[in-house]
Amino acid sequence: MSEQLNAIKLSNAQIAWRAAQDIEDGSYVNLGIGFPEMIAKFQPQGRDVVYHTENGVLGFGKAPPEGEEDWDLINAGKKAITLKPGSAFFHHADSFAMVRGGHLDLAVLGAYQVAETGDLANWSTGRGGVPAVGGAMDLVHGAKRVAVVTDHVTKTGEPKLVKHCTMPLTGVGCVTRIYTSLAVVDIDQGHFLLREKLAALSFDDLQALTGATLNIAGGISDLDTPKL
Amino acid sequence: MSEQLNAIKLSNAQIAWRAAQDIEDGSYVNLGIGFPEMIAKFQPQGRDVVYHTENGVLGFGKAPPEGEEDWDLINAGKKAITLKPGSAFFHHADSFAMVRGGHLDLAVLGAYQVAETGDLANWSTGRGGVPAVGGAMDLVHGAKRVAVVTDHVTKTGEPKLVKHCTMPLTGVGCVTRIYTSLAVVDIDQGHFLLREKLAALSFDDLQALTGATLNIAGGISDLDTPKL
Amino acid sequence: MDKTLSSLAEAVSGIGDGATIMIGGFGGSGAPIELIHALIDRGSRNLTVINNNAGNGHVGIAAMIEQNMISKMICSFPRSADPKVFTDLYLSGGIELDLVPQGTLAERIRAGGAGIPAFYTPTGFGTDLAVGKPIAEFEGRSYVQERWLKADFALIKAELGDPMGNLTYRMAARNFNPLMAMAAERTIAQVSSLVPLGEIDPESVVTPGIFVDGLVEISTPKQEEILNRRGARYPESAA
Amino acid sequence: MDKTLSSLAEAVSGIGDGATIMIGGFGGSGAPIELIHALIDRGSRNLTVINNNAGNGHVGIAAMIEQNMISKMICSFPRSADPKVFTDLYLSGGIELDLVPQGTLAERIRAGGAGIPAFYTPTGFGTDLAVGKPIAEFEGRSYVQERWLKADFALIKAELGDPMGNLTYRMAARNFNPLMAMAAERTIAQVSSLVPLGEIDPESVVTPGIFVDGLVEISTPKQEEILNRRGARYPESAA
Repeated sequence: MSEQLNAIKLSNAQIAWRAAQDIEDGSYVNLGIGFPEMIAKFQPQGRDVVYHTENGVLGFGKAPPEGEEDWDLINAGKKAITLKPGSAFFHHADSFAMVRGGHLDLAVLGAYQVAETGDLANWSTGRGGVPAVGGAMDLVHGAKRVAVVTDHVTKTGEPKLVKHCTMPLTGVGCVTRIYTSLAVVDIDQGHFLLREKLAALSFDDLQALTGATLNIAGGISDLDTPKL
Repeated sequence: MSEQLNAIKLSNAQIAWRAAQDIEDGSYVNLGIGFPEMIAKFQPQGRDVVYHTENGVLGFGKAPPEGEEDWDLINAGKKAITLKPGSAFFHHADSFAMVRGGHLDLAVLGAYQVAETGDLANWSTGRGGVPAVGGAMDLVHGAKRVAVVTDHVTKTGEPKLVKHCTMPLTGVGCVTRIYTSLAVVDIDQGHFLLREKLAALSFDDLQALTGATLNIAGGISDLDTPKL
Repeated sequence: MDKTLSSLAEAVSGIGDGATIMIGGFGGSGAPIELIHALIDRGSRNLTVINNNAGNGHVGIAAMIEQNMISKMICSFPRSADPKVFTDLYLSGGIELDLVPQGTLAERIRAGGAGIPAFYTPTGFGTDLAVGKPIAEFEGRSYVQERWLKADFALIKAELGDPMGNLTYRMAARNFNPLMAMAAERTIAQVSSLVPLGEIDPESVVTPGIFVDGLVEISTPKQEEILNRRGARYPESAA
Repeated sequence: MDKTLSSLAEAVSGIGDGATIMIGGFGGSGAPIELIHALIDRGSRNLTVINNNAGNGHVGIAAMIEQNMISKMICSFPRSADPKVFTDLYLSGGIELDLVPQGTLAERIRAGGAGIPAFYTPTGFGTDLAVGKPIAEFEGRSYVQERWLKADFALIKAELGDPMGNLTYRMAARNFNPLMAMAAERTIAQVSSLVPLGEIDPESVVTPGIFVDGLVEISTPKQEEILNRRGARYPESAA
């Protein structure tokens, strides 16, 4: 099924686009380093979203043109950013007070594995090397919604949505919604609740690619995105 | 002996003068509300002292002339102050981080009672009414030196330097030096250590006015102050 | 994004009976007098109020107590020569008091805003104000465990504000205001000057807008100390 | 009061072998490069260094590691593509690592500065980084107890400084610098502009001088990211 899957599955840009549709006007949002950062590109017109970065900036905008970077103005991924009117600087303790204190409306992170309990594993494969955690363990606590963007399965076809995480945990019971390359899945009281799936994929095929039961409540919508 | 005592004992201004002599150049100092505030008047020439007040000002100066007060610029005693060059404003949590975090060189407070263990009672007589503590319990912890300025005895002649405080405690084992109307006494490993006394008063008479043993190490100096 | 509110009445409209409210200010500085008086006009009852003091004179929090709106005060220094209304109510059992050392009060509010449910402090160890609280020893010294403080609403006073809620303060009127802004479900600021977005230097923002839900411009705010020196009362008919 | 130091060498002269040092900065922003390089010139060994990262490229903290000055790093994100020196040393047991979540690292440093020996945080609960730490439940949720972090020295970078040590910062170069200033026995700041007393608006001071022990003006400071993009090394002969 792998080839067929690759033909229908969403690109990262499409997953990011889908996640962006759920970000409400007036939200304060932290986008994790890497793939989640792409979501900002697809922010729907007319919605005002304030982006937070761990290293002490609120209200930043796009990357500056190459050659115009100020390297004292970066985000947590160490990429150069620009300021929008109404931005603010603050130190690291105030920055994580915003995170831990429940002031963010949404944090979006990547994942190695997400369990049906909402447990997230995204910081360490547990296979040795230099461990590095950054702000991931802080970000999964405090934001009103903690969402994940991810491929539905690993490169070798293993489910990333699982019953129990086998990799080292980032946080326990913290994820509220998962945007995958095949579906949108909520975490609801310790269970996966399927909200949307690609029309080209049957429920049974999706279930086969998922490591725990996909529950249904109130119908499944088509996961429909533009070509990106 | 009470009349004789009143004739020789130091005025509050003289106690404040004596305490001021020990404040080193370059010190950061918090003076408690009321009597301790008087110490600032007697700061020796040529010494640079930065005063801290709990409500978020560092580096304030004298009271403004009457009629020129700005009531957004006050100290913890709610009295109008002025700014000196190099002052800074900050919020209450940062202000008490300075206190609790050990950043002040000296805090000077008043006292109902001080025990030989360094325990201080200065916030409540324990006799009912509306209790009010303000910043006293915070100030006794953290400053490198915590000094007390006080009459040596109560208005009715009872010792204020005691073996155990009978009034509600402000802090345990926190006082390091006591400037009284009759003597300068250190707290040294759970004992009073007499450093200076009025020349006109015998050691025995002073001991009789003190509620715990006055120890001596290395001689007693005369407590000598200008007329104030 | 525009968090500007059209009136004081709108600003306090959500504050119902039984709410817990943090109110900024220290003595006469930094108190959001106009917001407090709007709340008196609204007439909410059975409120828990968190402030360093329990009011002075006959305006602001003192006037709330006089109007019998407050059932509990959480503060460090409720004693006041004038008015006696808190004293009389307290001694007759008509108002509850939770007395907290000033630095602990500030840190508990910050903890509420920062998602820290509990912390240890040397303050109060061995005193009556630590009775019943967990004690722990770290590196040979004893500390008291204190819990976070949160509120349903914070009413604060700031100097400059922009439509996103970024705030600066005026001198020692800063005090508890930035902390309370962090610790309430809904933070309402009265600002002395509402400025366009981008006019506050991002380096000088003291309270980033993420902590502020609504703001109302009061361009010549009343100052509690000055009101009290004039013998003002609120409502004026209360005299 | 004049806390100005005459040279970088004087600024780091007291930092002996075995010291614990907080070094400001996040990635390439806010790192006190000149102070770090002065410390490399001094050649102290067996240091414990607290920073968010474990250095990048071949300058700053990365150069300290290359010079074998650091025996232990306390940080949140020590991984780096270049250089491999931390990775190699760590994997061979040549350097100790205490990995701390970034927000917990910031809060532990603030706690050290604020006299809070321990606090509870949701961060890390149920993960490998909470193993062995006390757990407590508050209002039905589990939290990890974390301890304060203090240091013998803090080396920080600021924008403006006055002779009393009042500091401002430049954009996101603020990061850990103001926190570390609070948490060390002795805090040394390099400032890009030393201004006369009274030139920093008291409203805009980020780090009040009480937290600063010495400062040295480096009027055109090197920026770590820019150095690394140029492939710089320290000392230059290390290439």
